[in-house]
Amino acid sequence: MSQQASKLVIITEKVLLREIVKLIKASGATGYTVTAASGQGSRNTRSSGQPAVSETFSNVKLDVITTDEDMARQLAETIANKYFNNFSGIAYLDTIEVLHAHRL
Amino acid sequence: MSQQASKLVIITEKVLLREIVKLIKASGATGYTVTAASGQGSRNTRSSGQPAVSETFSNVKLDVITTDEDMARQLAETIANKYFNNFSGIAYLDTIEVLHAHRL
Amino acid sequence: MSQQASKLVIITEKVLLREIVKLIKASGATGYTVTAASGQGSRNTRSSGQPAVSETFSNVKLDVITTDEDMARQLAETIANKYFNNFSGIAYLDTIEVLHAHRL
Amino acid sequence: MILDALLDFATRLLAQLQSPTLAFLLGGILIAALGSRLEIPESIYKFIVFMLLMRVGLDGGMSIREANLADMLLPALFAVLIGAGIVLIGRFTLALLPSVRTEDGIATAGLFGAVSGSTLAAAIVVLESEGIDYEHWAPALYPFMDIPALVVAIVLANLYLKRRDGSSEKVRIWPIVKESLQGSALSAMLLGIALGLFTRPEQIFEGFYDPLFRGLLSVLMLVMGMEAYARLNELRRVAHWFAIYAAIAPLLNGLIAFALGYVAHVLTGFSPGGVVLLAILASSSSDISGPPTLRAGIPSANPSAYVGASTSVGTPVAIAIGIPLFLGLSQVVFGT
Amino acid sequence: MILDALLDFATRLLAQLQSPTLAFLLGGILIAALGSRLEIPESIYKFIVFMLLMRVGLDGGMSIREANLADMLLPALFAVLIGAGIVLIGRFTLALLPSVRTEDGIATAGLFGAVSGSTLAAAIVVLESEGIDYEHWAPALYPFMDIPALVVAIVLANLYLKRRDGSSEKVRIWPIVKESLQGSALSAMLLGIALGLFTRPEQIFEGFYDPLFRGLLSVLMLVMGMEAYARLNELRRVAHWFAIYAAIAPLLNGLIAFALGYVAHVLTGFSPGGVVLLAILASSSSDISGPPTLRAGIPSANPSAYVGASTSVGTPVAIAIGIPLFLGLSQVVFGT
Amino acid sequence: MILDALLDFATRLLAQLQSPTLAFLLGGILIAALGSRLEIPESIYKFIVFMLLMRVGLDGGMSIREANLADMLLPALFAVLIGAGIVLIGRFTLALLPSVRTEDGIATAGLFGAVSGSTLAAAIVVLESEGIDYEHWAPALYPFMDIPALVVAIVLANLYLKRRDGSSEKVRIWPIVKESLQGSALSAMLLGIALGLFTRPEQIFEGFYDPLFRGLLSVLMLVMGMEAYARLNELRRVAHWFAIYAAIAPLLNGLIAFALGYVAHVLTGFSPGGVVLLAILASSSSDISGPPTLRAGIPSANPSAYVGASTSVGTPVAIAIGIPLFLGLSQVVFGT
Ligand SMILES: Nc1ncnc2c1ncn2[C@@H]1O[C@H](COP(=O)(O)O)[C@@H](O)[C@H]1O
Ligand SMILES: Nc1ncnc2c1ncn2[C@@H]1O[C@H](COP(=O)(O)O)[C@@H](O)[C@H]1O
Ligand SMILES: Nc1ncnc2c1ncn2[C@@H]1O[C@H](COP(=O)(O)O)[C@@H](O)[C@H]1O
Ligand code: NA
Ligand code: NA
Ligand code: NA
Repeated sequence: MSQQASKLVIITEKVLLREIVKLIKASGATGYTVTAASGQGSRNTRSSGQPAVSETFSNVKLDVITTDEDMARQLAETIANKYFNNFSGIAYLDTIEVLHAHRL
Repeated sequence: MSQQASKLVIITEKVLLREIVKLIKASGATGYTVTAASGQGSRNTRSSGQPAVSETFSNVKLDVITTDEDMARQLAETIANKYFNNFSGIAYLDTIEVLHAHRL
Repeated sequence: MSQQASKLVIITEKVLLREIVKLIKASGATGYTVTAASGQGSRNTRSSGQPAVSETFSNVKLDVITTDEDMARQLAETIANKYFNNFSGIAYLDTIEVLHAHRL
Repeated sequence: MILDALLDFATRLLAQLQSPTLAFLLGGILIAALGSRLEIPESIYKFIVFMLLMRVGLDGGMSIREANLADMLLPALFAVLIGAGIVLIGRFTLALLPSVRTEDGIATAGLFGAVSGSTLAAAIVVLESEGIDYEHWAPALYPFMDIPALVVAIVLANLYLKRRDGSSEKVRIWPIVKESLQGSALSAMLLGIALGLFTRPEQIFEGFYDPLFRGLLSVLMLVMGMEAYARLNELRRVAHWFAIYAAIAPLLNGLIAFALGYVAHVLTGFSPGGVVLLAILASSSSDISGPPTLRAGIPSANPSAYVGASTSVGTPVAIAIGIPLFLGLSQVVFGT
Repeated sequence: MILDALLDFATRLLAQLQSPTLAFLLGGILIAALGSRLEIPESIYKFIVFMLLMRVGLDGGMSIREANLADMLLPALFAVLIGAGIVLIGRFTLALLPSVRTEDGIATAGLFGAVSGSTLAAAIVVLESEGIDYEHWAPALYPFMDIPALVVAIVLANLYLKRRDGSSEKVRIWPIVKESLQGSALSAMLLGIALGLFTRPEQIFEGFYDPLFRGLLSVLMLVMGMEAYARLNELRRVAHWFAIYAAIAPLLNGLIAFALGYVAHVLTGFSPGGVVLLAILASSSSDISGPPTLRAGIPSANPSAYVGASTSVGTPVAIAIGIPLFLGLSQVVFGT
Repeated sequence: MILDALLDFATRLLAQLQSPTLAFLLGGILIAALGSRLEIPESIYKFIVFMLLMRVGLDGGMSIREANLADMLLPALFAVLIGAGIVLIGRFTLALLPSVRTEDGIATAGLFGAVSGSTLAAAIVVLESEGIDYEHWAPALYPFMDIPALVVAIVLANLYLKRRDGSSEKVRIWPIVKESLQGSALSAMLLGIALGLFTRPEQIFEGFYDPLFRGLLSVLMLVMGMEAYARLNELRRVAHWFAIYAAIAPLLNGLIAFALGYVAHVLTGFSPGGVVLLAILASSSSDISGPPTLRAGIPSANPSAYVGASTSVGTPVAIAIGIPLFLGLSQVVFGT
């Protein structure tokens, strides 16, 4: 069932996780994957309410795999417009070949 | 020593980690990398025996980098056939350029 | 602001994190992202001073996104020369399309 | 007399509802339902499970030192029979129901035959609060009931699937047993038993593991409560039979065990407290160690069914109704 | 008399500097400044916060059982007024300063109106060490001050932004209140209150939550100290006014609360210890639960300003100077 | 007399084998060997190390208050000599052996010259269980032995590598010292000492850090045991000499320290318990803080060699044989 697909990656602040997941679900994507991340960029606001010293990961990295590249671009646009003025974040697109998925 | 290579990514349930690592080693891959992940797809069975509320990451993401693309496809096939009927999981392939590796 | 870019990925031992972050900052990269990882390769020295049994993640995965591919290659070279003789590590390059970033 | 007993059970239930053990369980359900973002981190949760089972194990080991091994034989045999029996009963009731996939039913029965370390710890705390004596080696019956239940469930499910699909892989039993024994909960308890039996951990038991026991249990109960609520969704997605089974089985299984325990009481003097503990072992359903074993052994069974049934309904029922019920019954039967 | 009071304050400050609470806070600042790689893991930190607020809540709940509800009315009303008042004061001082962006100033005032669970715990430990009585339900004033402060800050900021930008989204208040109540710190405390009120957790309180209270607080203070140092960098990047506000506001806010508490003392017999606790609630600024609520409610405000101000300066000032100051004041005013 | 001593050592060894400290260590080895999936999470492990070293530090700090600083001079000097001496001995024995890479040998000797906080905690628990007095500031000798050992090892290795490869980078010593002092274990202990010395942590010490000490140590010993087993594989991949060195060095190093401690006893009245503690500091090999420093300082040395040697063999030998040996010796020598 090998299939070309787009992987949209969003790296942003952990506080936004719940909200962004809602946007992903609303976009019609068939799924997403979250990993804990930390990092630095140009903005670097960061305030999850956990102490910085005890909290290792204040960012999240979200992967959304989809065959609908336009939808991925649209989703990135929506997220960036809604949040990236006031929150740290980066969004990029990668091309992959999905070998197996329960639904895509 | 720059070299074109394939990166096979498997995202699946944490309970399968030990078994899948065995399959990777048996495949002849020179290595693998594991990260903790969580996520949602279409199937979403999940039962590592840890309480859902206290467990943040019930998935794992495995990267296998190899110059032998066929082997990567074969490995994905083996894993999917063996587990993806009954477990959550997705497998995809990405093309990368390895710059430095102790062995590939 | 969609833009072709390179993503340099470094997977290496956790003990090196602080030093490698310094090299990344010195390289002129605009940012980086770290995730916790574990894994096996051909070398597999590992000694963060945490007990192996209680420590799940002894590697780190660093992503550096940049539009300057040469700089990325140069950075990988610097890191590999400085550390990969004595430490576990792998470095690879991926091509992505950045959709939104505060600075690149 | 019956009326007295009923009244006594009602009083006990009410008192039990105010006991920290149950109160924290219900509190967990409540705050999860109210959408609280309170979180007991995974590492804390794992450590608490270790602390509780190590304490139970140490206590068991130290008391086995002075116990008459012969006294343990009959209860251990009964534990095996109960574990296997619960699964057989489930196989021929739940698993035969129309909207229930057979393998899901068997797996669920397996989980209810298996034992929950947290429910066991809760029962011990209640027994000790009420000042009821019991054989301190009784918790060591855990593996004798747990492992046979999981083995029987996996064997039955594979027999069924083999017959249905005509495949012919043989089920090997030793790996299932090993997998169970190596699980974190059981191996903590067994290590505790060994340390209690062969070394001198009295000081550390009395100065560390025992004093923290009740408090840590309250935190664990909170987690179990939040968990029960979180898993309700999964349970809603499967046939209602699972919820019904999960509400009845803990009490029925416990009563069967109580009866067998009574036999042991008559034959070998097994104490009333021991009988109650045996009933609660049977009443409990595994939430931690059972699921991974079942997923590996019956991969096609739907974990939403069996985990949902056990965690969302089975465990709260065993703790909230089972514990006061078997205590009340013991008072009626043994008059203490 | 004034001299006596000053002398007493100085002695108390010195003694306080040697108290474990403050000593660990300063120790944390020190080792962070020296570059130590000591780390209290996030999961431990979260669990400690849970343990402290559960203990405070249980204690509060058990004492509300015997309390006269009418006694709580006036202090609760004052708590609301103080929480809202602190933000209003900040709105018309800090937020109007030239180099301060208005929304940053309002957000900072919001955080200083809100309450810190750790400072509250520190105050309780000091009161109990000094043997000063207080209404054990007084910590339950926490949400009555915390939530109004956050709500008022978010409303004021959005009014301002709306006027400036002409946008017209309406601010809804209930989501802010819900978000606050569901936060991990507040929901642990409220659960504790409910459990203390409706169940019988005495044994577990005395055997687990209470004995661990001071020790765990010392660890938390260490974290707060390391944190204060780590956040200094952020604070340095914003206008100096934030640091100045953060140094003054805890004392001023506390004094206002002390005055209102005194009124309650005269009118309804609110105890001197209760007055001190009210002052410290006001003096404290939220480090854990406030920031996420503010980020969601005033997304354009710069968290480096308000988190830096609260964590790096506000909390150390409230603990190191506020606590001995209000204790000393209470001695002068109430003569105890 | 000799026979009596041997008998006494044998008895003590047997008793020690049943002591919780050693029992949990062996238990850890056992369950790891049996493939148990029991896991003490990393965050718990880190917190336990903090708790133990904070307790040791507080105790040390409080006793330094009343100590005569002059009494500490000679033991501190000897600690430095021992730390450096152990590495020198290793340099001219282990590191010269045919199948041993010189830098691996030096790094291993460095780790055995350095100190293990967990072994130190274990020794303290045993001393206190046996009611043997010791200078409570003696644990503060830790850095005096640890840092010189690491510095000497790194300097020696770099001298060797420079000579071999003709490179000419200079080794700077201050960064190594700083790196050591900033490590999590040492900085927790030093902070504890400072807090014990300058503040009044008695209440928190007696109500929290001290009562949890033994219990937490038992959990840490379990981790060390599991770890010892897990690292055996690494040790198997390097020359056998490392295992042999690791079995002998803890005892030899301890005996040398015992002898120097005896000199201090004669000259300045260093207590028998202090002598035993000095011997055990020397006997211990660093498992936590040493390895990262060595990896940074001697990057080409193979960590499988030195970490494997220390964790799999050195630490179990120091705890299981070293502690009863030096206690027995003290009884023979000092007659107590
Ligand atoms: N050039 C980059 N390479 C990799 N990750 C980046 C880069 N820039 C930003 N990030 C990630 O995106 C987050 C937000 O970036 P920013 O909004 O620029 O502060 C950072 O914390 C990093 O995790
Ligand atoms: N479209 C997707 N994008 C990103 N990750 C996905 C996607 N679909 C599935 N996954 C990941 O793969 C896991 C299993 O998916 P599934 O088998 O569909 O339940 C999920 O828990 C996600 O972590
Ligand atoms: N072929 C591979 N595929 C994926 N990850 C690898 C591979 N080889 C090495 N790695 C990662 O890089 C780390 C260091 O590899 P090495 O230096 O070969 O021991 C390993 O621990 C893995 O996390
Ligand atoms: Na059962
Ligand atoms: Na306040
Ligand atoms: Na040593």
